[in-house]
Amino acid sequence: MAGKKGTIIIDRELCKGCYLCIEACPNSLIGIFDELNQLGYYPAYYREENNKDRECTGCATCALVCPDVAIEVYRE
Amino acid sequence: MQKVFQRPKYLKQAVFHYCPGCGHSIIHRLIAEVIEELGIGEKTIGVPPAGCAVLAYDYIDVDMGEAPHGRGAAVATGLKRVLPDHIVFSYQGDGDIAAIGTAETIHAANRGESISVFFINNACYGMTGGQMAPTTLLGQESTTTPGGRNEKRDAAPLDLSEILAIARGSVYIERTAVNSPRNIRKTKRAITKSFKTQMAGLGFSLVEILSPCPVNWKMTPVEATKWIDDTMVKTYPLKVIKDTVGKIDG
Amino acid sequence: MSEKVLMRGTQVIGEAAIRAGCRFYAGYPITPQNELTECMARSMDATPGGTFVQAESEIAAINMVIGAAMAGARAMTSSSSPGISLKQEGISFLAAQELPAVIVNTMRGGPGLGNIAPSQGDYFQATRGGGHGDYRTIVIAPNSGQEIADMTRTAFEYADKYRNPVLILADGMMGQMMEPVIFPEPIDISSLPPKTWSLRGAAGRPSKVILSLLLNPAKQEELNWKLDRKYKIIAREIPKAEKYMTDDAHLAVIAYGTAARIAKGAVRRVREMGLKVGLFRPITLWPYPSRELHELSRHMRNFLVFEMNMGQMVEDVKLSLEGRSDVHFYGRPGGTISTPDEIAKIINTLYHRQNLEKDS
Amino acid sequence: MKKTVFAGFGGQGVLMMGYAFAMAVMNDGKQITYLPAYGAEMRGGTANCTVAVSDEEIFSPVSSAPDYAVILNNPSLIKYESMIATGGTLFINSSLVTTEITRDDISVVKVPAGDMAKKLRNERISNMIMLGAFVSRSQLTSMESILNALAEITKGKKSSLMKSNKKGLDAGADYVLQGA
Repeated sequence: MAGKKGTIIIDRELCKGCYLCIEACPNSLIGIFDELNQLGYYPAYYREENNKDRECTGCATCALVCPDVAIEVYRE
Repeated sequence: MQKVFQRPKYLKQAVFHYCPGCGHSIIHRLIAEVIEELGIGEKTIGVPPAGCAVLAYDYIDVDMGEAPHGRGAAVATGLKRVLPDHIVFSYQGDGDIAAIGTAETIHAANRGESISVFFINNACYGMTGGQMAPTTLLGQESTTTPGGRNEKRDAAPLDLSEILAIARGSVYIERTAVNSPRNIRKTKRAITKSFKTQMAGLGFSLVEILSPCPVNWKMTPVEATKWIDDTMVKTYPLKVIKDTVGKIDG
Repeated sequence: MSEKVLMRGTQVIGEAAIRAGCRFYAGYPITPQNELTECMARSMDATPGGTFVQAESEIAAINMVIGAAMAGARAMTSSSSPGISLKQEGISFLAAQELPAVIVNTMRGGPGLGNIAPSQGDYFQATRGGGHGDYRTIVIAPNSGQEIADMTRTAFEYADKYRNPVLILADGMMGQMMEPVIFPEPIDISSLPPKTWSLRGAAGRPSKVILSLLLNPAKQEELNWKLDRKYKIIAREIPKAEKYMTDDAHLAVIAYGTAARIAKGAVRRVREMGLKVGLFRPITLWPYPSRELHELSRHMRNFLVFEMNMGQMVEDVKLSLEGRSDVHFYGRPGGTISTPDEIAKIINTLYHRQNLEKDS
Repeated sequence: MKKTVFAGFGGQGVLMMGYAFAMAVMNDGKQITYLPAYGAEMRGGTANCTVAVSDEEIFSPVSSAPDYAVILNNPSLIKYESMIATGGTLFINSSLVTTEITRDDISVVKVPAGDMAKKLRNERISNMIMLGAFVSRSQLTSMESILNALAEITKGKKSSLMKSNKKGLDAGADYVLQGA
């Protein structure tokens, strides 16, 4: 997938903080946000600003494992 | 950039009531995706169970008719017999299908009812608070097996899918899981095959899906997915249990 | 097809059901109603679009009926007392989900497995809902082959009109007895109004759900109020009873089904003896024909309830009469069938004990 | 109102006799009820049915005092003899029913139907012989109606069946006419 670029959008209000996406992301691009969402969870977030070396390929594995359909995936 | 993954068309815009890391909503999503991909959304009727997934109709956006606890296969039989050109599926938990509804399920399979049954196995009664289910593993703790399930006291787990494979009317039975990307993809293929089997009118099909229940297992969601791989599959190996359908097109 | 035929009660129900547009039947063997299941097996095979399923249990049968009703079919199941107990879960669901269906109970004797003789022991179960929750089923109690033929059609019409389960309450005698019957013409099911609420796939409309779980108490209350309003309408619209020689009577026997036939024979006998006695026969047991019975109490102060049980309908009679008249009871349980002579003797004794001959 | 009980053991064609009679009477334009006794067992045991005939509405299909009883075995005789109404008529297949009849307030028609059937080389028609005797004596319906009813019931079956049925009916009727 070299060269392919992608991105994800995590809906923080849908996230229940199971962090299966964090486990699934091959490039460790998802982190835990430090503010509670309206459901009372610390939601996952896309570490966009920190991915200079390891870029999102839009592989969608995070979305695949997300039980709450909180992640949308975009790819070039 | 193109959107390559989004909420499928047949999943309603609603926040799931399920606990964090629960497998139900993954399975709901997979069913919705397959319904969309097969273009059967306007002729599919689902039968939700009693249990955690009792509110499945709040999420999966097709016609749904609620069955009494365990009776999903019987209600689905009535629907399918009246509407033979429609696609009918029942969605049942392990207590629903393998305890109270065993008779209805075995006989629907034996009659070869052309329905798809999705059997969600989380090795406990989730909604009622984590009591022993017929599928609870030996040694597994639950609120009614405080010292772990003991074969003498509590019987051994029931291998319902293997039992159903003996039934003459069942044509396709596979056990999958939704604890990893790979297994989720496999589960989706199995759901697809089950619907296609029904569309071809070949008989009864069932997909048993091992599904994490982190809260009742007293684990984190990540631990729960690992527990399926490390422990649960030893009792319930992931495999095609019966397949007289073979490759199916469409 | 207005030909007179000689047919067993259970088979009359089957034939009448098919003619009423019933296209789905699921059942499980139990005496004394097996001929109905067998008749449906043959008839459904011979009826285009008809489905017969011999279910693995009474529970499965009623749940198949739930599915068929959801799909919009006119659906029926049948059983006898112990089997009807098993169906109660499903009947409660039918009521909650407002699904039309016809359930036939060919009552047999006694609690438990009991015996297969005619009885009326399931009156409470039939008229009080029977299963869990705050609901009612419409209960029809025919007392002749012809009435079975006519009322079976009515049962399907009520079920569809009110979207409610309808119970045909027969007994072993009604089920086994053969009488000449003239069937109504078969209906054209394509002429029935479309069931817009049924589940036929969400084509060209939003998806919908038929459910009974309402976790929100306010929603549950709303449904229960809605059901209650419906039951009040039913209670106003369909109560039905037969009155026989009640105009000048000082005493009326109240009985339904098989008991009413025996009671009618008894009334005829005591009339020959000069006693002014009539018969009031409820044809719908729920809703109970309370108003018509109440009317009778304007000129009658004595009623004798006769049942093939130890006094279940007598409660509805007392509720209907609201203390305006004396209510007496005679009954025999367990599948025993009284004779008209026996009832005539009871009437005679009561008539003279109450000094009713002096009223004339 | 006339009530008739037909009784014997299973397999003797008791229910068929009652059914054919009921159908004949119905086609005559009368009111009828036919009530079979049904048991939990499917084979063996006694079989009986009650047919009520009337010009008016029939109330109880059950009879505690039948006007006629057609009895094909000893146990049924013991059960029904005492029930028959005073002045009623008891028909027995005397080839099988050997118990002595004690009542003198009823008429008794003894028909050796078993022996007659044997002579006619068809032991299965003894019920038809009894039916013929019953119809001929009771006059509750005509032989023609019975034949029509039987033809309707056996419709689609071998025509030889109807022939042997007629033979039996005639034999029973003749036997009664000759003053049994």
